[in-house]
Amino acid sequence: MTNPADDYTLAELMCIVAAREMPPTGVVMLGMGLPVLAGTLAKLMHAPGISLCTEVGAFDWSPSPDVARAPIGIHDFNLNDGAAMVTDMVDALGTLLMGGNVDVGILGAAQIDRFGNLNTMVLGDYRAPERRLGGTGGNTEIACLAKRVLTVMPQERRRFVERVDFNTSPGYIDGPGARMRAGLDPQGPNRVLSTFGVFGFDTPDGGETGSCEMVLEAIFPNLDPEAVKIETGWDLAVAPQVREVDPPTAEELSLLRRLDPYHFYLTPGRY
Amino acid sequence: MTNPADDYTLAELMCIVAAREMPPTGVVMLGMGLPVLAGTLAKLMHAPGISLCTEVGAFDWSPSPDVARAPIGIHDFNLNDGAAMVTDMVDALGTLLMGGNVDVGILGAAQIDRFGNLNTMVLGDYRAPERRLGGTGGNTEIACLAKRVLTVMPQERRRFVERVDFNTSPGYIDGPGARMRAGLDPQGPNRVLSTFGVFGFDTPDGGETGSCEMVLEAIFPNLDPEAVKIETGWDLAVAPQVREVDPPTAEELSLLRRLDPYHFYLTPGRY
Amino acid sequence: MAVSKLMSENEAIERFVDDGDTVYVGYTAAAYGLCHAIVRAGKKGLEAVGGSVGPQGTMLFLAGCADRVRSGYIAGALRPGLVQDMMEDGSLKYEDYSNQGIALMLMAGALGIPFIPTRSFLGTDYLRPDYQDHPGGFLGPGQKWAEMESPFDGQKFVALPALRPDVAVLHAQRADEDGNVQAWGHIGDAKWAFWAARKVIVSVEEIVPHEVIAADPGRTVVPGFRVSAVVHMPFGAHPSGCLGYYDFDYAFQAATSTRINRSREDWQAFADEWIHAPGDRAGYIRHLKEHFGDDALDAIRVNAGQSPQAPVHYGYADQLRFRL
Amino acid sequence: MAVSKLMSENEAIERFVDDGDTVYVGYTAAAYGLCHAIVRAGKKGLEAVGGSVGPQGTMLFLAGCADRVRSGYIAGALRPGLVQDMMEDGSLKYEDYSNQGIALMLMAGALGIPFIPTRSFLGTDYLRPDYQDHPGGFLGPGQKWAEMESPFDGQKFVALPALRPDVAVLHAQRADEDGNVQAWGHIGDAKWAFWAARKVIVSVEEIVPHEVIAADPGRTVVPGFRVSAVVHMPFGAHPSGCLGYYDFDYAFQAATSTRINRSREDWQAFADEWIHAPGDRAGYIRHLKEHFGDDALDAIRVNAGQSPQAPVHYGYADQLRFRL
Repeated sequence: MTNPADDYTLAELMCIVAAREMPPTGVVMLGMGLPVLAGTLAKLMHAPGISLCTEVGAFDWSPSPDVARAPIGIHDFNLNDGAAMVTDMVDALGTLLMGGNVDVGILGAAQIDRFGNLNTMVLGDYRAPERRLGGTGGNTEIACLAKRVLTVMPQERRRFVERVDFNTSPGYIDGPGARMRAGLDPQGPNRVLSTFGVFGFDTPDGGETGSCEMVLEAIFPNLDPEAVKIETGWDLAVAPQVREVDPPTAEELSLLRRLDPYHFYLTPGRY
Repeated sequence: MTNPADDYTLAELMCIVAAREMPPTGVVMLGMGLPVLAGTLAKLMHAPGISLCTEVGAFDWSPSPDVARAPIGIHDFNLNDGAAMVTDMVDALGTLLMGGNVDVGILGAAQIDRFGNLNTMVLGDYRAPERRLGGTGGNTEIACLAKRVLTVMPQERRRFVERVDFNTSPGYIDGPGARMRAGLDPQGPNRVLSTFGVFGFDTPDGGETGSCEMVLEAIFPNLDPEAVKIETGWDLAVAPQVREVDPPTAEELSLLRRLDPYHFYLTPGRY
Repeated sequence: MAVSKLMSENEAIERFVDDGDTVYVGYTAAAYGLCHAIVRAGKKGLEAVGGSVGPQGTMLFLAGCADRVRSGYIAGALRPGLVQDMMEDGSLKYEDYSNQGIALMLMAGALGIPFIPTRSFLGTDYLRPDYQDHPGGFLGPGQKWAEMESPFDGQKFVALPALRPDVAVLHAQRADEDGNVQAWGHIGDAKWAFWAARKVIVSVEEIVPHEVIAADPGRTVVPGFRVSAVVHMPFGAHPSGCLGYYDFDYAFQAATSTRINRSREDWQAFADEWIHAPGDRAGYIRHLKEHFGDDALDAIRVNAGQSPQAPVHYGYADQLRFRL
Repeated sequence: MAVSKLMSENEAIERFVDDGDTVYVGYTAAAYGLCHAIVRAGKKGLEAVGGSVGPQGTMLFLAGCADRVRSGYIAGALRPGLVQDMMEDGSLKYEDYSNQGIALMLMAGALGIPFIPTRSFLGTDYLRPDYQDHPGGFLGPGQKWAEMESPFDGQKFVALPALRPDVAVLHAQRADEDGNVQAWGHIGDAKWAFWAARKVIVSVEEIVPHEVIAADPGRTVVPGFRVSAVVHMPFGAHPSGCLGYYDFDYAFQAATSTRINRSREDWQAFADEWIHAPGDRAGYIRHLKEHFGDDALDAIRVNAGQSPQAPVHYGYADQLRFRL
């Protein structure tokens, strides 16, 4: 590894760590927002063997190394340039995802809770919203049906909550066996990539056993686990050995920034 | 009308009468066998406004006036030449037919009975077949779901039977109300075009009321209703006024023969 | 067949959109020009449906044309503004599904089947009994979905009811006068909207001779006999894009989508300037150039992307050596 | 991705077809060459499935490779012969559906849903209780379909169980070495077989560079990551046709399909001459020319049909004027 870049934001490192989390091969479904940027980075640098797909209908997108931008959302036309197949949403979220072809889903959300459930719907009571959000898009089915889920979310106490206000996108729901009781398959190993660190879940078998709670596994440079706990809305479990995340390499950081030329993704307040 | 051609076979007139039965416009789904020949003739001569479609996935096929042949079955590649859209079987038998877009289905079969039910499956008892047939293809769903059905079948006592050995393709099943009780929509006005004449069904409302039995309405030139009864396996109802079918015109006959250059359709024993 | 379905956007909306209709307003084949025509026509009591309902749908809410939405994602509600306010104060009723949910429901509607099973939604709060009759909704309990088990293996699933919009408004690359539409590129849930809707109104960048359609029938997404009206409307998707013709006008979109959602006054000013005054899409484009300069569209001109390389031939033999 | 899936037909069958597999053998994308390879490999206990099972499937029955069929139409049973005899004497078990039934079941399998509703089959004898456990069948009662009513409107329908063949053998126009397959023309139920089958073996007329695929991704019917093996096999569909490459060899088909179905001796003679002795499809084509003359394929050469006329561009802007 080359000299670490010393001038980077936590959000930048979050995206880079998400890219590093990608398996070397497999079908990856990109959720809305930062997952598109992280997935593009991974495809170009960390995991050229993955097949990037979107719910809009672009399958196995292979951007050229000098692609001018990460797609501006999953509707960006540049997803048609380098795709092996372009089709429709039923093929993407139905045939591809429901059909069992998606190895990894990468998602963002407004809230996440200790069991990895996501909320993209509403803040407060669904029946009397404090604040209504845009909605789930394909987030729900990716969380229900992908074999693994990576979640990319800034570490904020108001977003890392004890219990999501509305579970649009099931992680381990309320603990061991819950996914199977609901009629879903086991899922994992899942990961959460935040602006402070990397989290796994305490289950060896995708939710059958274990506490299924989120566990801090790795932390960003110069951060203390206590800082993570402060920005987490429940008593966060911490792994016995908390690894320190490698800072961005110069290559990672320069490519990430080149892929976001309009600061569409990494403008503070937008993620 | 020009001078009638005086040298023609009853099978040729059957196809010509089927073509004459086509409405001026509407979506027509072509079944296997003679319906393809009759539909092509209609499109080129009697009903240029119809949209010919096949279960294989050719939609709104408009052959050029000098087309070299009627399609050799519904898989003939020439159905891609002149089609407005080509797609797959789910779009054809699902989206198009189940979706309620098919105005007329035109079918053949091994047997037909007094209520217009068809059999494409087996002769004798399904559990101990005398003779097993090829199977129904799309015949079943066209009979279930098209708004109208035209059936093209040679007049033979062994094929016009009191009750089909296996009802693969419901007409009026066992009489008034039967389609609706089964969960199907009303259907009609249906017609049967045989080598002896033209039959309707005694129901004013697609099977809700009336006897729903087949009725001889028109007869081919120089034939006697008694001859039709002899080749019908039940006590055939005959309309008070049995119209005589116009013989083929020279144009109809020459075009029909040009469309079957290999005698694929009109070789005796093949239909 | 031979009857031309070509007409102006204002005529198409007047003839084929009725007050109270359920209108497919998607995201991918975004028919901004047709939605502007709906606003001009002052239609009322519409329901907007789509896997995602894009900013063109927001305009139907803000204009008071649509008071219901059935969707998986509502672009106008992404950030604080009038649409969130309307959903919170009850002036915009909503039934939340997901992108896949609506896409499958449109497919079921197109297929003429009563419902489609999915394993999505299992384990979510969507299915909470106390959420089925929520104050923001309009379908009522029992009509939104049903939890069932497979008669074959007992697999739990959610039955999503078929959705047949009264009318769909879509934008595509090209069509002939008969309404045979050709589109290419990732198409989202629009593919099934073309088949699910009882009436289809499509605006296109180009009207082409039927021969162009017939020369590549595999590119056709819906045959003319399913289409009610075809509108020739260059830049009909602006500020969304049309693959092969122009890209998204993100600058215009970012500016206006925030602004129109900010206050009634801002919305009315936008509607007067960009929807009512121009009268139609041609006027809108003229105003765009007056407002931003003749080079207003340069930023979205396509300068990248590919075209088919290898030949495709729908070839067959017209004379056969046939022996029976 | 970068791993080539290109191999010979004999290797593909050996590696990806197991005794007892349920094998999609359709009609429209008829993989005669791959079926011949199955016969050569002497696979046993296969089940043939397809909306219609064409003459290439007949060979699997006659060779004793397949002893079960789930289909809406069995070409070999159209006229008296061995296949009818096998169905009547119990050596070929069958479950009868319809073209639409199997096509929808493949779609349900591809979608990962437990079943798909249809309003077909209502009012037919297929549903007769005393036919559900018929001696010719193999699924057993309760597994073939279920009559149900919609939870939303009480509409009666038939639930067809999802069908996921273990393997599909298909022929198409072209693919790259990664297995990205492009096909055009009316395609029957093959479209969903590409997605429903757990393993996909495809033979193609041409192997093209990946750039050809990426130049027109809308023409792709299945991405490489769903394909197990790609076989470069010119004339791989003969005596069926391949749109744009050659038409049906009706003469050869009419002669052989009747003959092979007539007697065991006739079948064995055909199999020895046209399947075993040639060793592979290249040998089969050589033998065809030896047997019928060098002009054997002239009769099926394409001399009619169209190609796309108007340009199609997957164009976008690679530099944007962006303001947030």
